[in-house]
Amino acid sequence: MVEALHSHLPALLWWVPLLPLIAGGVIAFLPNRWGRFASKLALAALGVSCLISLGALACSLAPVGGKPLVASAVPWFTFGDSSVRVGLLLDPMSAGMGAMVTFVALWIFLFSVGYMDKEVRFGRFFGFLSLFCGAMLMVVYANSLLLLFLAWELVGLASYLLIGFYFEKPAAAAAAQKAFITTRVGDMAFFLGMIWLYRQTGTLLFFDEGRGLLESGALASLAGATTAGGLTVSAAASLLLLAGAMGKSGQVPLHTWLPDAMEGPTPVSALIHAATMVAAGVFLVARTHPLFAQGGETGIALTACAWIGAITALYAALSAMAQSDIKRILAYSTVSQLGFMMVALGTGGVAAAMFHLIAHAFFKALLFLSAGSVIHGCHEEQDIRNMGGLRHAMPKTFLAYAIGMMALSGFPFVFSGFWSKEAILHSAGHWPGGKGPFLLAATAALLTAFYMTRQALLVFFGKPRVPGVSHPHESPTVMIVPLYVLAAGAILLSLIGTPFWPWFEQWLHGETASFHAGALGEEGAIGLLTLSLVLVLVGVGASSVVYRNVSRDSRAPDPLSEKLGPLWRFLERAMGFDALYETILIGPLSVLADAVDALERRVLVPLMGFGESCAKRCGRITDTTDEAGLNDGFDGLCAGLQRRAQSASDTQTGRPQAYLRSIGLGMSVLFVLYLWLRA
Amino acid sequence: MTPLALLLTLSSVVFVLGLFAVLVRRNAILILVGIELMLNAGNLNFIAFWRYGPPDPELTGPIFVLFAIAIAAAEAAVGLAIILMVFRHTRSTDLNKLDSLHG
Amino acid sequence: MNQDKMETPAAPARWTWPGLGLLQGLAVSGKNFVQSFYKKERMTTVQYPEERAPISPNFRNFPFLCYDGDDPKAGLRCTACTICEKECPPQCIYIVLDRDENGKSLKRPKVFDIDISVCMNCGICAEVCPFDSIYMDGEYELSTDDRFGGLMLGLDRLSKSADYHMKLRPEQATEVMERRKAEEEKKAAAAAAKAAKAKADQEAKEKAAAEAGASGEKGDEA
Amino acid sequence: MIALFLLTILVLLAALGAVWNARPVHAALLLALALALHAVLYLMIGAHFIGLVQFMVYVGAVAVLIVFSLLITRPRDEEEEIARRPRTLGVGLLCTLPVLGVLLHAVSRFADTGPVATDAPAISLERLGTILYTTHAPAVLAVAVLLTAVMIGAALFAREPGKKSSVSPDP
Amino acid sequence: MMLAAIQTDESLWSLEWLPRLPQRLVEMLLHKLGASEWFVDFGGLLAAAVTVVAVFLGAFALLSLIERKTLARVQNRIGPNRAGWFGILQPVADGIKMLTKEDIVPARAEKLLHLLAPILIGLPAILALGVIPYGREWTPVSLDLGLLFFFSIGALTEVSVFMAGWASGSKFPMLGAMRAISQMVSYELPLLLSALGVVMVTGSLSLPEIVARQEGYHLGFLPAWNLLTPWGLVGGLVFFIAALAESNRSPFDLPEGESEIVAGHMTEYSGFKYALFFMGEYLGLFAISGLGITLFLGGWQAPLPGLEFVPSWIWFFGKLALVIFLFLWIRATFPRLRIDQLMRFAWLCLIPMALLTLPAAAIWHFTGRGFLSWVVTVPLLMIPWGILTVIFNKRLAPATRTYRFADS
Repeated sequence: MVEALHSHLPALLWWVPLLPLIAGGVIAFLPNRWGRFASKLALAALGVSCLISLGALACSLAPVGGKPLVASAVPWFTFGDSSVRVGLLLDPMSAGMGAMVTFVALWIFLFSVGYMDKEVRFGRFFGFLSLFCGAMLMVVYANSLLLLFLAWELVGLASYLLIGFYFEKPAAAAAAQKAFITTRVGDMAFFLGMIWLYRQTGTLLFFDEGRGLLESGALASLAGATTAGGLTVSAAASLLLLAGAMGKSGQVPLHTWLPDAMEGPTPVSALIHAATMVAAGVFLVARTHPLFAQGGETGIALTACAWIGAITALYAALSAMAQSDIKRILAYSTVSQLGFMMVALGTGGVAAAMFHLIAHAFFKALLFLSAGSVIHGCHEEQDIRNMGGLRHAMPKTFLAYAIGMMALSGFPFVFSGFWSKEAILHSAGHWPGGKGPFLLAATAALLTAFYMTRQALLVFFGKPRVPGVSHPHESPTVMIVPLYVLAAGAILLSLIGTPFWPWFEQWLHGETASFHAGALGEEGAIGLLTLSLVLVLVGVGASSVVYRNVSRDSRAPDPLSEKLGPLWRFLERAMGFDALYETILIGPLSVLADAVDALERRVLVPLMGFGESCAKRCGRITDTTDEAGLNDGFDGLCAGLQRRAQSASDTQTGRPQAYLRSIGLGMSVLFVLYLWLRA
Repeated sequence: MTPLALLLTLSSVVFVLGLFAVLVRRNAILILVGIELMLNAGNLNFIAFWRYGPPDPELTGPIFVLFAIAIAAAEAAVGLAIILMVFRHTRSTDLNKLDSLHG
Repeated sequence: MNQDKMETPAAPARWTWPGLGLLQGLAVSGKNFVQSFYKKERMTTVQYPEERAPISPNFRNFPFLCYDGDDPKAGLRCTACTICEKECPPQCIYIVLDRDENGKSLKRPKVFDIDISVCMNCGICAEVCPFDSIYMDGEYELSTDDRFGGLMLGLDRLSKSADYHMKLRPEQATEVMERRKAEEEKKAAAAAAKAAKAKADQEAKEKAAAEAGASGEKGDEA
Repeated sequence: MIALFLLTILVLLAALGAVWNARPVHAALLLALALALHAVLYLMIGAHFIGLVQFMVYVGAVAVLIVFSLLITRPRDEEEEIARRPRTLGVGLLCTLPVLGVLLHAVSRFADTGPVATDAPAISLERLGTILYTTHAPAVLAVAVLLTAVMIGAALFAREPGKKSSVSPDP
Repeated sequence: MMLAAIQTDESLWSLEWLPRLPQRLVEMLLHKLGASEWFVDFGGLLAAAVTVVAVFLGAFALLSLIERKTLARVQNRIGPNRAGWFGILQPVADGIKMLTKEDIVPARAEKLLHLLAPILIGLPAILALGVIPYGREWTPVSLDLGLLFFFSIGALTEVSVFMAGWASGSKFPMLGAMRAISQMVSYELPLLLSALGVVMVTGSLSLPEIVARQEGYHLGFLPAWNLLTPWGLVGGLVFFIAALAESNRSPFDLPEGESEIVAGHMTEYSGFKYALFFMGEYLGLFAISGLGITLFLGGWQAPLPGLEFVPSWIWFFGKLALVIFLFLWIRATFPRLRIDQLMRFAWLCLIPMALLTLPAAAIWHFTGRGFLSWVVTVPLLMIPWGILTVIFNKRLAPATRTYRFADS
């Protein structure tokens, strides 16, 4: 079956991104009444593309030695003699990523069918979702940077639409705008990088029988050329690409939109802000890693990437500790996990980063969905301080949440989170460019464990604090089944990522999977394992100590805040980045706008007035001269002409024969003339 | 007097007679008669040249005459239809009465 | 007036094979054409001058006068009683009584003309004639080229023998004949009776005379 | 050659009659005669196909058409036509004679040159057909379209305004 | 001398030479008299013409009798049997009557045209008869544009009908002429179109060629006449109906509808001119049915394979008799058509069907004329015909009568 699929894979691959896009398009035309049908259509489209991507994954399992399985290129449009070609790329990385995206999205679709069933704009929601999945899959399978950028923008649009789904709420609308604009800043950098690459290498295709961007020829030319600042073009371009990735994946300077994006419905946050979209930035960097690596292990691009990742991880972990909204905690945790992936990419662990990305997708989606079903159960209550003791009321959700929490915080051995985080720390540790990122990543790992246990304790343990959250009810099965599937995914993924059988890493590099028992023998491996173990335990212990009597009144301040005091409020406001941007960006801009408005009102309008008056005055002058001088003279002339014309028109008697006779007469005169001249 | 010259003179005289009819006749239908004569004169020329003139294997003369006959028939049909419509409107086919298009 | 019935939609034309009606029509005329050659009863034409179609008994044309025996003038039944002349609606009969030299009616017409251009063969004269003399004739070949006298039939043309009548209308003629015979016999009988009676009277008278004679004779003998 | 000369005389007479005859129907019939004689001329010259087509189209259709329209309009003005004859003749001649002059001049100048083909190059039907439908195919199609348009146009012109010529006999 | 006159290649008994005999005799005679070459030809042609005219005048006389006889027979009468044995001399009697009748010319008539019209009626019929191939060896004048000649001459009848109508001066002939011409014009189209089918298949306009092309037999006994092909059947039907209308006979004899406008355009004629009109009509009938036979019934081809020994002109005249009998039969059965029915029938039914035969013939020809072509062309013709008749039935079906007072 695999060989059969293998033969017409390139054509079939196109259907994977296109099907959801088409479904999205069709749903856009369907009236709201047809919501149920829209959801079934979206599910069906995604199911088929999921099947195809799983098939593609099966095909790419056989090791092909690093060369991409499918690298098609189709002429999209031609201008002048050169034509732009786009295409799809299938190699272990994109196959894995594609399968993950479609699989997770499929279950999240199922979950949102239950979650959103009361929603009046049910069909619209699924339209946007399938639009998003189509775009995301295009990003994953793109073989050309241009196609990737196009899908990148589409993903940004989809996220704007989905965040602002409850557009009647001003907060949601503002959050959607904020998300769109901040990602736009990143995309501008991405765009510049792309244009620079195109100018330098003349092509945007990654793999194009040797001429592609990521192939040795182009890379060499990029590395060779240097720009004004002594920076190689490849480094500069990759920095720009990195900025694009930072915008989309919510790294430190451009991360503010991600927590606010929680305004969108929970499945949106689960799909977009946990599993797929935010991972797009990481995927971009992973895809163009050869470009980043041109500057060597400690090249400017990779170091920047590592440091930014580390800083983001720590920052997000700290601010996650002080959040009280169940979804904002998860948002900040996503930012910090993305930081981890950036660290992995920076320190050369592309395989580790990808593995952590896929694992993170599963358990973060699981956490979000369980948070969703908690909110659903507590009748839209989101503040964890009002919840408590939900593990009796919602046992199934609690179990799923627990698995997700343990995977995220890195409970040992059973959960994929532990192995992926350990691999990242491993690669960070061995990074020749210094220990900084390793230390920051380690503390972030510790803090992750801390705030996840805090959240678990406050939400599920102790007694229900607020009588308002009356008898929470368990979610319907259509929402529970996805949870358990994702939980199973979170656990089973650990099998392919352990150092003993690093199948994923070897698959990524195209080597045949081999089982090497001596992994523990490597120097420092044991130390690393114990370190990460210790980190997790310390985190959990500290958190349980701080929040031991969880049943206190919701209005009482957070125990930690008593200890940290002003620092706590600082963390709660996410280190004031919003206020910072408010002052340095929005302030001056609005001032500038007011200035321009004032200029226009006070200076230009009077100027126009003056012009109008002098036009009127010269109009009066010409009128008088014309009236007196020209008209009478002209009328006389016309009268004379008309009389002569009247006599001429009398000859037109209207009788056709008269005309013919005059022709005959003319003919005779001509003939006489002809004879006279010729003689 | 070669047959060609004879035929050409005949066709020119018939043409002129047709023209005379068109110029002189007041009844619109008889003007059509004049026009038919002029057309036939033209056809006669073609056939005369085809027969007595330089040989032309492509038979352009007769073909042109065929087309001329077809179109003359069409022209006569439409002309008469128009004349009848005008007649129904003005109860007369006298051409000089239809001079409303004067200057 | 049945207003509602008027609006009933026209019966949908039953779909028949196109052109079938034409063929059926041809078939009918074809059958006629073919059968006319062998089916006797179809060919009813009578070749007139050579063959004549028998006229039906109660066909009546212009009247004729009937006479017994073989002498038209003597045996004429008509007694010129002019009843038919009076009854004839278009008055087309003209009778002149035949009188002997001293004006005594001879009870037979001298002139009996019927203007057949006027006569409408109504048959009233035959009905009213008490003497079974005038009957409607069956002869129709009366065309003549003489416009004036030709259409005035005189006695010579009108009178026809009784056996012609018998041949013309057998049952009417026979009925008339029997009636006349009966009258004849009755008259004869009456005559006979009268004669007998006369004879008897005569014999009685003779006897009386004889007696007288005898008496006389007796007387004279005696 | 003599037959040709004879025929030209006849054609001229018929044409003159068609042009000059006072009674319109006679003029039309004389036109039919003139066109028939033209057809005979073509036949004599050897263009059989053209002659027969000319005969069929002109005598069969156009002449009948003209005569028909004369019937419908029934022009009455013979007398007046005769009355204005002298003046019209003058004007008509004045305008047409120069044209005749030019034509005859051209004929005379041309007559003497050019090879004179003796035997009639016969038009074989297949040859005519093939030429007609290969080199002149577009022209043939154009004429076909023209003729249909004319037929429909003439039918529309002739229709009484307003009265819909209903196909089914309204009960 | 007789044998020399016959000198045909076939055997003496085939009697093929009979129709050509007079022409051969005259040519021999003239040759003997030493006349110039073209005079001999001219004499020969004249003789041929005379034979044609003689044959068809005889046929005309015979036909006038047979027509009245058959009409009578259909009406179960005997028909004229007075003049001569079984009415054989009836035509002579008619002829004498026509001749002796006084030839009245109405006062307001155009003398010349009034005289010219009957002549012009007879002329095209006789000319047309000259072109039709009667026997294997005998086509009086074989033109390679025979069919075109036939139809262009046919166009002359319309002018002469008009002349007859208009020259008589009075109203009825005028109306009759108008009706006759409109009928003839609108029925000339289907006539031409149906003939076109045959021309297209045989590929030439010459009538002997058309007849020659109908040689041979299918499946042993079916003669390869055009009538026995799908398009030929429909074309033949249309041709036959159009021929009926062209010669103003039977259902289409509106122009001289006795009941309405006396004798149409022939009202003002009497005596010999009237006879000429009749002769013209009947000769026209012969000509058009002769053409029909050559086009569709295989001219002088024998119907069955074994019958070639019979002289070919016998077949021609046999078929002619058959077709004429069909004309008479139709005249005896069908009522006269109204002018609008007549027109509508021509334009809405005949012309579409005639036009349809052209593609059908083309398809029939290009699919090899075998069984396949039958299968393809038959539906192509039958379906539109079905639709047309359905439309006709539905639209023209007489609405059931609704009474105002009596309940229906």
